[in-house]
Amino acid sequence: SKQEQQPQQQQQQGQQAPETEKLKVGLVFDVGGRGDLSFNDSAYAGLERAAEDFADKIEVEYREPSGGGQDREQLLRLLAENGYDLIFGVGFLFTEHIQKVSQEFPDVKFGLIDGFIDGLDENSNVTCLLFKEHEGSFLVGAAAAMKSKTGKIGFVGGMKTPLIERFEVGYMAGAKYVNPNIEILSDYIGTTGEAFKDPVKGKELALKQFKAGADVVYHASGASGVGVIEAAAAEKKLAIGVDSDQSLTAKEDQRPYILTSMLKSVDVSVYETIKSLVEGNFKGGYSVFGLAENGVSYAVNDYNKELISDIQPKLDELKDKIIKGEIKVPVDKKEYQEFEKSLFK
Amino acid sequence: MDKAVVLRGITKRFPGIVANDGITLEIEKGEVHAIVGENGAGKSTLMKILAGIYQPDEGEIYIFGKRERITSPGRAIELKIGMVHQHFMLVNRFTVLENIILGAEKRAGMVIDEQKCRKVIGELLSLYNFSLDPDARVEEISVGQAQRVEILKVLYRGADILVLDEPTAVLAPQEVKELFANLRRLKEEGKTIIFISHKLDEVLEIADRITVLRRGRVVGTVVPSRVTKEELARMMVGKPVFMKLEKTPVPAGDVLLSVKDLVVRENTGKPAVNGVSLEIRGGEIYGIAGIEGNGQKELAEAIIGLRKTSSGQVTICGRTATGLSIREIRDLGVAFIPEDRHRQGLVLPMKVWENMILGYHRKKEFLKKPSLNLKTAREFTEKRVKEYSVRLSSIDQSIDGLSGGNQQKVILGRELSRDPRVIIASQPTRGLDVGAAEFVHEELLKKREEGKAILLISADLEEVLSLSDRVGVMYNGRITAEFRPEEVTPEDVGVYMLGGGVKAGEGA
Amino acid sequence: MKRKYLITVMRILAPVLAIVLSAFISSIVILAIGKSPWQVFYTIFRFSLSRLDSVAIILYNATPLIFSGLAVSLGFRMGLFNIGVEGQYLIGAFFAALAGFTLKGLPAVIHLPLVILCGALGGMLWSFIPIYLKVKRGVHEVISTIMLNYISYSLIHYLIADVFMDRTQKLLDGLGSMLARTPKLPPSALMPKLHGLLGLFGIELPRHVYLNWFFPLGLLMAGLTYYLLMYTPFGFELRAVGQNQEAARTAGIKPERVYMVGFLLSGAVAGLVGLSDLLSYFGYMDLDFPRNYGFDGIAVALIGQNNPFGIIVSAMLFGFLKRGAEGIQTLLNVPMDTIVILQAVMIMSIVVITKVMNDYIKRLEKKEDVRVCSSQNSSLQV
Amino acid sequence: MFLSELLASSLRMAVPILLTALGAVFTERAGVVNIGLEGMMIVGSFWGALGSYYYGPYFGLLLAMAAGMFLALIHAVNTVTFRVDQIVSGVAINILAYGSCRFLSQAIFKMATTSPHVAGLPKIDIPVLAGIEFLKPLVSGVSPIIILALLLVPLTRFVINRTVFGLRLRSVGENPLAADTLGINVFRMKYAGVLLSGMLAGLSGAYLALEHTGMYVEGMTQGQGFIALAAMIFGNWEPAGALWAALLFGFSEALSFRVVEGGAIPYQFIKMIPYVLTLAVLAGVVRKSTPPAADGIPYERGMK
Ligand SMILES: Nc1ncnc2c1ncn2[C@@H]1O[C@H](COP(=O)(O)OP(=O)(O)OP(=O)(O)O)[C@@H](O)[C@H]1O
Ligand SMILES: Nc1ncnc2c1ncn2[C@@H]1O[C@H](COP(=O)(O)OP(=O)(O)OP(=O)(O)O)[C@@H](O)[C@H]1O
Ligand SMILES: [Mg+2]
Ligand SMILES: [Mg+2]
Repeated sequence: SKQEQQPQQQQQQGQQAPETEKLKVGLVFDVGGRGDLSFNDSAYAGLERAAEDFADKIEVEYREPSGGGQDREQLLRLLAENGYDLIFGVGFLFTEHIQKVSQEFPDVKFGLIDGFIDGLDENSNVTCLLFKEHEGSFLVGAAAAMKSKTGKIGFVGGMKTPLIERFEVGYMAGAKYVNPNIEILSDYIGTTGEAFKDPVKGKELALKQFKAGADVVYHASGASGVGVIEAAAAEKKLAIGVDSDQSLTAKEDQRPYILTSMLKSVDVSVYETIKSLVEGNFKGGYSVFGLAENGVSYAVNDYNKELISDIQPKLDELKDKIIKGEIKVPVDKKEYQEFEKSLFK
Repeated sequence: MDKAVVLRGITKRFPGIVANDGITLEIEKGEVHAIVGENGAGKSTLMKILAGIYQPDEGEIYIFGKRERITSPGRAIELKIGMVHQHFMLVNRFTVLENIILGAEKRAGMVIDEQKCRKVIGELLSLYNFSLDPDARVEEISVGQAQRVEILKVLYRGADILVLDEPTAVLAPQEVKELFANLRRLKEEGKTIIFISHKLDEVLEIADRITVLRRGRVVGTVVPSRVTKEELARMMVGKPVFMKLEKTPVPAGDVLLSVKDLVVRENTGKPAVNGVSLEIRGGEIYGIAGIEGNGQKELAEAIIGLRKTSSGQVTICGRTATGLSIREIRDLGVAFIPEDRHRQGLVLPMKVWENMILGYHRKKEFLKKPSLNLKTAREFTEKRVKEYSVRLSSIDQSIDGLSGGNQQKVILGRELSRDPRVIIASQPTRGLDVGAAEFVHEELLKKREEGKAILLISADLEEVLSLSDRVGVMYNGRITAEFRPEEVTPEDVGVYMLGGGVKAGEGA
Repeated sequence: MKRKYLITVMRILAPVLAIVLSAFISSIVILAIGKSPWQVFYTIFRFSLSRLDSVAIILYNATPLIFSGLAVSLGFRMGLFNIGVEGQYLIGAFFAALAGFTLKGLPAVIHLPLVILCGALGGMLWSFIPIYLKVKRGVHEVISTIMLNYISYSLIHYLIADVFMDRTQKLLDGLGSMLARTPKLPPSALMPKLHGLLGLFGIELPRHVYLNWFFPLGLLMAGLTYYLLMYTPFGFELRAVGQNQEAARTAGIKPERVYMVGFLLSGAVAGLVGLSDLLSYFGYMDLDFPRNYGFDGIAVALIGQNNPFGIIVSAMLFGFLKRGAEGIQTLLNVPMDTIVILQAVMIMSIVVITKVMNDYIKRLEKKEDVRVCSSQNSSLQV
Repeated sequence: MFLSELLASSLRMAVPILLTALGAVFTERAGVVNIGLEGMMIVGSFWGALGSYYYGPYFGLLLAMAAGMFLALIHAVNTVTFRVDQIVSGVAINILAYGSCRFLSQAIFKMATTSPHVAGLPKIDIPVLAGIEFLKPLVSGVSPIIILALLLVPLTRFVINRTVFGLRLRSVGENPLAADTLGINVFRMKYAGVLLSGMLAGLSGAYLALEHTGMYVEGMTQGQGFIALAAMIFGNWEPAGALWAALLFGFSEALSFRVVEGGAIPYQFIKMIPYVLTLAVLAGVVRKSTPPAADGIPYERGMK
């Protein structure tokens, strides 16, 4: 009966808006949804910007999965059924669902952020938007090591998953690269998704790291990072933000203590994908966003300009080397161990 | 002069039953007015209406001549009506003092003025000659003491109309005397007393007038000097009652229950039973007299396996029972009638028939593997209900809708009808009306004739003396004296119950 | 007689009225966000009940909640509060997954039952700890089960992310992210969907519906639970212990033993909660495995008044609310948070209104009873 | 230094649990089980942040307590007046709290899951003690709420045990029928107990948002309402017991932060420490827990 319904609905659509014929773009958030100040918000920013720039050509909608997120697949499917042309799934948890739904709806295009589906090509209706978070983390790791006076830096992750571990190893690699003797404290907040919403524990862990001698702490813990920044301000030490430029959203009196942020331009990737659709050259397959593509970078703004100016040349040099392939940033623990060994050679 | 209480056409209905059916009753100021009636006659219900707990469906109430609507217990207190409930209304975890002052605290601002409360209570205690520790927790005191707490609660509030619902059921003869002395004193003070009891002698002794209820209706009001006990009983039951027990001699059988040097400790480590030994043969009733709280309850519970014994031994039908589970002990053929039916005897929210098979539900006749045999269970229940004339609307009703006496009958029906060899009966007739009590007594005697061994624990000295072949008095965890009932008078036994005199065990 | 008639009508109407009235209260919330209540409810019902896939999805949504509600209710029936169903089903699901992906080459007739059994076993194992601690050490089950829920989260994380993680997942030069998940279960371990069965009756379910044999299994389980509680000696003991532990003990029932067996049963049923998702939808267990069924089960059990059949109905109600939420989010753009508020308001008003109505019916019945009885009584001779 | 920091951290982690557990003591002593405390903490954290954002921290605290009490009022109406099952009502309240905070956050702050940064109360140094170097982490820069929470323990104890209100509150949780026959307004006492619990849970939520983090984050209560319930039971329905239980929990959590990660023990096991330790202590210390006799049972006059 669904097969019957589908064309019916599309017909209706056709009747309703024959002259405007706008493209419909939908986005399904990850749990946490809009307003998480990082990942989801960044995706939403891209969607919004596209909606403004192509106001006459597209209309956009977003959806949020319920508490446990079990209805991700249903939401994707319902959007597809309702005649959406391009649908994003924000986060690698959508991987399997997009794989399934994209096969059910070959005429609908899908954008998958952070997830990898094997065997796609240009003609596929799915594009995977992939980021080299480890490269960006490498740079802020180097920055942390250079700024540290105590020779000790810290990392606070949310829940330990392969993705967050990539932030961690990139950061450690960058720090070791500029100072092989640096000591790195590393903690994770918890073992469930709730760990990304726990500023209380974020703060306590960061405080512990500061008290133990660390003077720069980088976090990859979503909203829990608020606590990390709060701890840095309280201890008058430095914090490094993640995903978006957290200096901009921090409290006035916290800004001096934010060294920089590792930027992951999810917004850019969403925007570019929509743009390609509007311009009629949507391509399936994989879009990779690394330092070279400006998909990841570190933040420089009015608040940290002075703080960071002395190490910027060095950071840019490292960035160059990475882009050129002279430094190969490790992506997981195993590669990191080899990387560390190579440093001491 | 205005009457203290006038009830006119009071009707109260419960599902399936009319508890009070147009009751009209007048109670003079300053009299002791007794209300008697069979179990389930509606006595408690009527009094609860007076105390504001139930609202009557029909009828009017006048207190000292004024028409009143007693919409809440609080209103009853304002009208200076105080009630001592059949099932105590005490907060078990509170101290005696807290229970008494609750709701009428002497205070200093928001804080309880404990000194002042203590003083007032102290005065009451000495005025009425009550021995009570105000700091004892209610869960730790004896039933008789709890009774006094209830009375104190009423007096503390300065009630003018006192309602006592079966106050003597739990008291020893001496305590009853004390209570009556106090009631007379209260009467002299001008207070009005409504007194409910199943013990007709008591009623005849204390009451100025007696009203008899039957099936929710007033049968009549009489003056004690003009009726006999037998007449009163007939009014209650509607047919003549024979209040004489025929005890035929029974040849003694084997020792079925033997207790040796039994010591049972309370949680605090204090011994509650302190070296009790006794033997009961088939065809024998061994009565234990004693004021409640002297270890009778613990003794019974230790025999059935509910309490751990510290030392000593229990043997049932030749088999050591110490260390066995309750179920195993029961499987040896022991029936148990606990003294606290609400706590130990019944599962109140469950249905009557379910309570009737409780504990025996794994017996063959109630099983149709793998499930229960509902049919036989219900048939069994119907039979017992008839036999014990339990007043109910349906065996499918939950048992908490039954009156106190009828609940007790269910327990008796369950425990006595399965041919047990040893019967432990704690207060088996507590709260039963004359007819029912008589039935139970006959039943116990029948079991005796059948050669069962019966341990009868009762605060009702008359009951103990008339049923038992031997009587032991328990005081302070020990059996301090043993008699043959025909050798003694109640007064003699009473001395031992209060700890006086020591008489070495005879016979056993 | 008129009253008797009224009682019957009320009996039937009570739940309907409860839903209508709660919808009315919810309308206030909907008006507050500037939508039309009429349209919202019309959409909820139309979307949920007029589409075949929605109906099937409601049943699918209800499946884990039936098991969860039953598990919680078993605890309540014996007077214990099992907040630990949450942890028990996660551990159960993991055990099932473990049996699924480690055993290979078994035929489905052996493999699938084995996997289900392992699920029950896992739940049982996790319920053994709190009940052992309660019976032997007097540890209050509410504390221990809350603690064990948290412990199970960490344990599952360890088992899935560190020990059994499927590292064969493909990545693009280390990019993208592997799911922290177990290896996939072979088809022999998966639960068939109901499509085949329903096909026989001419009902063709769309492919994307995951309604599977766990749904009828849930119904069966409810029936079994009812039978256990109301007809078996053990169920009798369980209820007796739940309502008066001391009287049960005096009657020779060992409350500790009943607690032990009853709680393990509750745990075993809890172990099945996650299997419908695991064995038909995911086919693997990951860190994102559905949460909260255990907590939802508490509400399901209590709304169903701990009656197995009531639990089926209330689980369906939850499934319906969830599907309806998807509908109004997609079709009417009602945001998720409003829907969450609506659900809370609905639950609350349904229980309040049901309660008020039931009390009213009880009062009516009482009067009815009394009438019948007083006509009998009037023939009594004094 | 390490030790005093550990203790300071323990205290910070214990305070929200303690405040809510004290609230739980009030409601359960009145015989009402309140599983909605988690939700009341949630609204406390949100409304606290909201109030502080617009009118400063004091107003924030007031608003947080009011919000907690509002939810508590709903719970009381449901359970005391309508005698709905207490646990269902609590569960619904938790859902309502989550949904409404998300909704309002979106409407007011234009962000569903976080508020802007907000001010907390001025931190205080405890005179004299703050001079001692060793104690410094414990007694300098302390949130006044921490001190308030600690003071509330003896106060709660006093109120419950020594005042008229406390006696009546307890009687209602133990034997409402007896209380009723003595003319005590059972319903009013139950309402009071529930409302107090909402107030304290709201305050506890506000502590998290204003004092600890400086902003509201959705989900920041992290199930501590449930932990508090456990702490109250652990503490045998007594304020002092709740204090020890909350401290035990806070301590083991602070301890778990300090166990070195990346060593031989997988980090997941370190995360279990607080829960395992609590269980171990409970299993080791045999104490009989005795809930109020009528806890969780709705009261209706004229029922047996
Ligand atoms: N709450 C109730 N619900 C239903 N029925 C009740 C309730 N209370 C009393 N009844 C019924 O009303 C009748 C009168 O009960 P009541 O307690 O007044 O008897 P009573 O005269 O005090 O008996 P007893 O001597 O056994 O205490 C009984 O049949 C009892 O079953
Ligand atoms: N609730 C209980 N309390 C105490 N002992 C019990 C209880 N249930 C069973 N037992 C004991 O354990 C033994 C084995 O248990 P089981 O459940 O098989 O009982 P059963 O009497 O054989 O009944 P059935 O086999 O019909 O269930 C029983 O024979 C009985 O002695
Ligand atoms: Mg009575
Ligand atoms: Mg009686």
